Amino acid sequence: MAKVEEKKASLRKDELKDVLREMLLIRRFEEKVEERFRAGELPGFLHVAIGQEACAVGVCRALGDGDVIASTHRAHGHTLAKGTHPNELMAELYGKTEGCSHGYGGSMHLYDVQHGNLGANAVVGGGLPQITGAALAFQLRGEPRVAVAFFGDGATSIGTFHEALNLAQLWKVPAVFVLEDNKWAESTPESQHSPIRDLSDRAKAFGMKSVKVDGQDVEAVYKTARQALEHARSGKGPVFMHVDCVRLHGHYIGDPQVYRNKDEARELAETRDPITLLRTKLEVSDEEFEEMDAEVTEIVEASVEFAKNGTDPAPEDALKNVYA
Amino acid sequence: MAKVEEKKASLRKDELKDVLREMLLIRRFEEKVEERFRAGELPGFLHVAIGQEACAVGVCRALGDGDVIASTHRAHGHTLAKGTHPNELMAELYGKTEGCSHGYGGSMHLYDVQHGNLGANAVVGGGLPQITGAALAFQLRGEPRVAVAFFGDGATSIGTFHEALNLAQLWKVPAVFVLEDNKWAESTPESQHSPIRDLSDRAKAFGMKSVKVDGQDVEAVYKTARQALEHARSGKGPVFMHVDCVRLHGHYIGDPQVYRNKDEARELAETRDPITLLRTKLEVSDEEFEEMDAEVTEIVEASVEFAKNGTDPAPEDALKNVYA
Amino acid sequence: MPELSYREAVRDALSQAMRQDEDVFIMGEDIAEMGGSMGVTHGMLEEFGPERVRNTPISEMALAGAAIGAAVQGMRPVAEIMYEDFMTLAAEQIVNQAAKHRYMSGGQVSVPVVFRTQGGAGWSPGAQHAQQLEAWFVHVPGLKVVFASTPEDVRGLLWSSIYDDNPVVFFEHRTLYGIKGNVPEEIEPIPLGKARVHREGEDVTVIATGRLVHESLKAAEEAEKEGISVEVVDPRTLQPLDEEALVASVKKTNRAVVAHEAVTRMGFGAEVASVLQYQAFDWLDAPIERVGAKFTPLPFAPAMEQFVIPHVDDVLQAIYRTVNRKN
Amino acid sequence: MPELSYREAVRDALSQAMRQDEDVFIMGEDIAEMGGSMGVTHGMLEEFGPERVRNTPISEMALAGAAIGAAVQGMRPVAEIMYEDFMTLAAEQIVNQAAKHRYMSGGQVSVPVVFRTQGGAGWSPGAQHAQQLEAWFVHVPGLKVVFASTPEDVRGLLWSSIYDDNPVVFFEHRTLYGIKGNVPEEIEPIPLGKARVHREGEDVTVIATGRLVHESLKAAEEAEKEGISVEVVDPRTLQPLDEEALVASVKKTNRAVVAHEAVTRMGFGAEVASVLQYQAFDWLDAPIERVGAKFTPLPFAPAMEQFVIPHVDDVLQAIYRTVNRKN
Ligand SMILES: Cc1ncc(C[n+]2csc(CCOP(=O)(O)OP(=O)(O)O)c2C)c(N)n1
Ligand SMILES: Cc1ncc(C[n+]2csc(CCOP(=O)(O)OP(=O)(O)O)c2C)c(N)n1
Ligand SMILES: [Mg+2]
Ligand SMILES: [Mg+2]
Repeated sequence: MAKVEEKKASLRKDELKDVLREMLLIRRFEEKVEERFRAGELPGFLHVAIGQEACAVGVCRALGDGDVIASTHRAHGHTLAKGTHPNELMAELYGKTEGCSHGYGGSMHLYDVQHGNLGANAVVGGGLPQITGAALAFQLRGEPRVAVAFFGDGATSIGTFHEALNLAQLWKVPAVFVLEDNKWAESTPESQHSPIRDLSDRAKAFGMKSVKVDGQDVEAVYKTARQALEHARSGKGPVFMHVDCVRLHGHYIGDPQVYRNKDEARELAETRDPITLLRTKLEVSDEEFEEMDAEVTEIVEASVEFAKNGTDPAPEDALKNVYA
Repeated sequence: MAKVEEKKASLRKDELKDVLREMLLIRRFEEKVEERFRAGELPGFLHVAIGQEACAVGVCRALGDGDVIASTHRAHGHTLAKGTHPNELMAELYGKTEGCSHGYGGSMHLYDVQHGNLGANAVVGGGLPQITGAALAFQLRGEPRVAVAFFGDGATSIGTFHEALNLAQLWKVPAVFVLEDNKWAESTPESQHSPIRDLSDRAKAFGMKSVKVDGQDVEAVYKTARQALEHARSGKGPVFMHVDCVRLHGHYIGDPQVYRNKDEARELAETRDPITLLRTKLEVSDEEFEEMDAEVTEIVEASVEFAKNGTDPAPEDALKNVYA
Repeated sequence: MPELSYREAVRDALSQAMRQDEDVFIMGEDIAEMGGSMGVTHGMLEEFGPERVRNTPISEMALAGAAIGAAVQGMRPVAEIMYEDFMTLAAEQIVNQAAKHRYMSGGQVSVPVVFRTQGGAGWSPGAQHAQQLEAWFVHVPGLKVVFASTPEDVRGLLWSSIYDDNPVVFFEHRTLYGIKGNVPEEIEPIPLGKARVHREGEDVTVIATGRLVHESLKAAEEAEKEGISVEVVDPRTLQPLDEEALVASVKKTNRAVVAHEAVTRMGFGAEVASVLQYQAFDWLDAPIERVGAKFTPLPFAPAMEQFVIPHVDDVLQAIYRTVNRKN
Repeated sequence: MPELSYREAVRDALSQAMRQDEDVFIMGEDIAEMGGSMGVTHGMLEEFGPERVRNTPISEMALAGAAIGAAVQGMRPVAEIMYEDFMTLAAEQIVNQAAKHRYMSGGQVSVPVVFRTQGGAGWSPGAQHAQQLEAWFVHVPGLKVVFASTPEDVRGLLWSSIYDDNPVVFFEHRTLYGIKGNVPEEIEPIPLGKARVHREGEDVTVIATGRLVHESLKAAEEAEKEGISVEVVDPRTLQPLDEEALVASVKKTNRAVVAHEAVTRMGFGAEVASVLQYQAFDWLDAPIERVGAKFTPLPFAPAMEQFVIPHVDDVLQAIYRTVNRKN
């Protein structure tokens, strides 16, 4: 197997600051998306990942250059963390040709193949078998690459999940399956959609190696992801990575969350915000944080400008790209 | 919950003789089916369950009157054990109106709703969610009935299996899922279709109670089934019943089994035949056995007579029964 | 006559059936507290409780299958598949199981289940949240297929579907939930298999389903201004199909346009056109026009999306083409 | 010219592609030691090994999806779905994923995957092992759909499908595996989207697919005896459809019969009839006849089964009806 530069086991303080900055960028980006959606500027159906930034950033930081991901309906964070420029992401949300899917995809169908993002998926579980297949291709070609699927707790009930993980383990392909367990599937709490209280047990049906991590602790996510990737890359088979995380906002933008105790979300925001947690850990001063915030906010504002100045596809462009 | 007559925990010797007789009837029936298929008399696609009689008989003996089953492509044994007369089964295999599906179904679609057989299924895993649904109906109506699904080791890879069992456990419906683990899915040995060596682990993904039993020991199957049914019936939730069994013949009639070591099947026939095992245990004399054999053989022969003398459906009967 | 929205009309049919009949219950993803992704079942949890308004896990196959299993036991479940696109996940159970049990058993069982689903473009949901797949189910013997376009129809047809002893695939359209219309005080069951003539006319018959019924009615008004008299017919039930009504209308007008939102190729309009050209061959003065989505997945950007799906003007142009055709 | 059976022709295309190209591999249930349920891949395990002739678990969705994932990485997998009926299980991946990735990504990826499947009645497999579902996939933009009827065609079309950069759903017919025919020494790729005129004629065009091509050829011979000259055309590729060839033929003969084994209602013939009545309206001297299975699931008993599916005589009767029609 060819050599690949494995990421180091842990991050230096300056790197962690960069991680903080990246999470903050995602947060501000998502907040801006909410704002622009409410202002009626964004078409379609949008889901933000506010509260789950540490999972996206922790995992994607640990990826090697040739590694690929498949994302979900809640894809903005993964997409930014995997290297898509905010301009291109925002342009996509505005349906512009400069967007990362050139206006064909939208929020639930973000692609950036050059950066290893094989696509967000609006069908729950839809991307999982394809990650098994991408990993199979890497295995067959002897390439030291890993394919990574993100999916939610709700996705662990669907047959696609079972089949894809079973096949991956059977063939020992280099894949990592990242469960973002935010305890909700839309309005349905985990107790109403899963008979088990620890979703790590899902992996037992396949005998798949499983690891669990606090998804609000980005350092821990990074370290765990790194180990999982190493395991997969070294030919030992896929890994089920169970990331315990929180959804601070609604399922979709505009979700009144009638089904949810308001105190729960408030308390989570106070105690489990991954950005606050890292900021505290790194002892980032108010001043430094504000500077950082101003910097990312500017990037986000610029992305809105970029997107608004983007090109609307011609109506008849719709006829392109149906076939290769 | 209304009362139901639970079957007793174990069987008396005379009952066990009856069990032996029933297994032998199924065996002779299946052999006859093979013979008639080879003679070109039977249309369609047939799978016999030679070697697996103890599972069908052990489980079905333990069922209560209102309990229902869903079967698989390998359905003759279950169908006989659930109370369908050999005449009606054989007539179905001959495509006669006297058949248990009136000639509309065939070997892979045996129904006998009056006897609680909700249907064999030619789609692997296809019956499982419906058993969850039947059990849900029993639960909603407060009926003390249990719904039982048979399926093979190969079926544990399909998404339908995962979704159906997950849902059953989540809702704690009175269902028993009987895995007939004969270690083969057509030509594919378990090592090539499952990443785990003990399929009982499949149940862990749902936190479902699981029990394992030697499927060649009909007494053990009966006892285990009885406990599983009691558990389900009493509202404690579904049970995963893992029955370790052997397929002595090919996947389908006519299967040359090029993929299988001939010695394996021979050895299994010598050491693990459930009929021989019970006969030995009960110390049935040659004479008594031959008598029994003659008796069931006559029933089987009569079923062929019955079937051949049956009525062919009129071609235009095909237009009936499409809609209620 | 009370006025209800299409959404309320669906809810009313479900609620009234559940009030009168313990065997009726509903299940689907997020239908309880949230009232479904389209708010259709809003408030029903409070009235009927979680046993009969059952949230399910994300398991389209098992929820469809469980509904089938309960239906075979004599209950009348209504299972909601959140988007038509996810019917692809439930297809095995609906097509191989629900549609065939009665037949394969030689008539021993019936499967009184309804699969409600919805879809539709017009709000940039992207390619995986707006397909119109009704044609698939029309191709499957054993299923009935309904696609209602007004509050009155959706209520009366859903009622009949719940009480039909066969599996019914019941299509709703996302953009119709908000439209309002008068409905009879008491639910009047609308028999499956009866088309509805929305508007009588002499020069051309437009046969439309779902959202396109409304686009066609607008097109008819436009055409009227040019002196073209348009009859608009909604089959409402796609299977069984009221061939008699459609053929009668075309024999009167001698021209036909078939319109739906699904892609034209292999869409339901192909079946209708085939039936009409066969049964009304000598009456047709022009080829039957088909109006449907262009042959692409649904693009995200609004300008492209609107280009792909058919609107009033597409129907109107089709009307012009057919009436301008010399015979 | 060597003679191959249809089965051998499929195997030959797969084997030759695998010999020349490391990126091609096959996967499916029981395709290795057993050579597939129809013996198509017999012997390939020995030549290519278990990495490239991959037995899969019973996981139609994941095997289809894994093939898609490998295809996006530039490989050219050929995934076998054992029976068409099980396409219902793989439908989500084929319809929502394979068909749409290129589009949704704005052209960033291509998905060069082939889904081979087979089905067909005539041997009493019952209702869940013989459906003909090609129409479903014709309705899905982004997919190509092939249905070959002869050894030569199946080999040349499979070759082109493997090397096409789009997802192709490739239908074979169970009862055709044994038929033999001459094939060119070297594989000649047959372009997707080109119909084949099997037999020229003047009085009526029969457009047929799969098994019905052979039934139609026999019917044509019968008709010839009565002095009716029949042209038989096999579209071979259902999507893209060679409309030009079909229309040209009908403009010549002025009469058309469309024949397939799938149920008539909403079958592929509906699309063909719709295209023909539209493009050849002024040339048609009679309504277009559709021949297909009757509207029932497939019954088991041979007498009923044979009654449901179409045969030579059904085509012949359709030919008679159309030529006897006064225009
Ligand atoms: C197959 C399928 N069923 C239903 C939906 C509708 N839906 C979209 S997101 C979602 C909940 C997903 O929950 P989870 O997997 O936990 O992800 P989260 O939203 O929490 O990130 C549902 C039901 C869908 N997109 N796909
Ligand atoms: C969904 C589906 N895929 C494939 C098949 C073809 N098939 C019929 S039986 C079988 C093997 C089943 O194995 P198992 O579940 O272990 O049952 P067994 O035959 O051993 O009794 C297969 C692959 C099928 N019937 N259904
Ligand atoms: Mg979640
Ligand atoms: Mg087995």
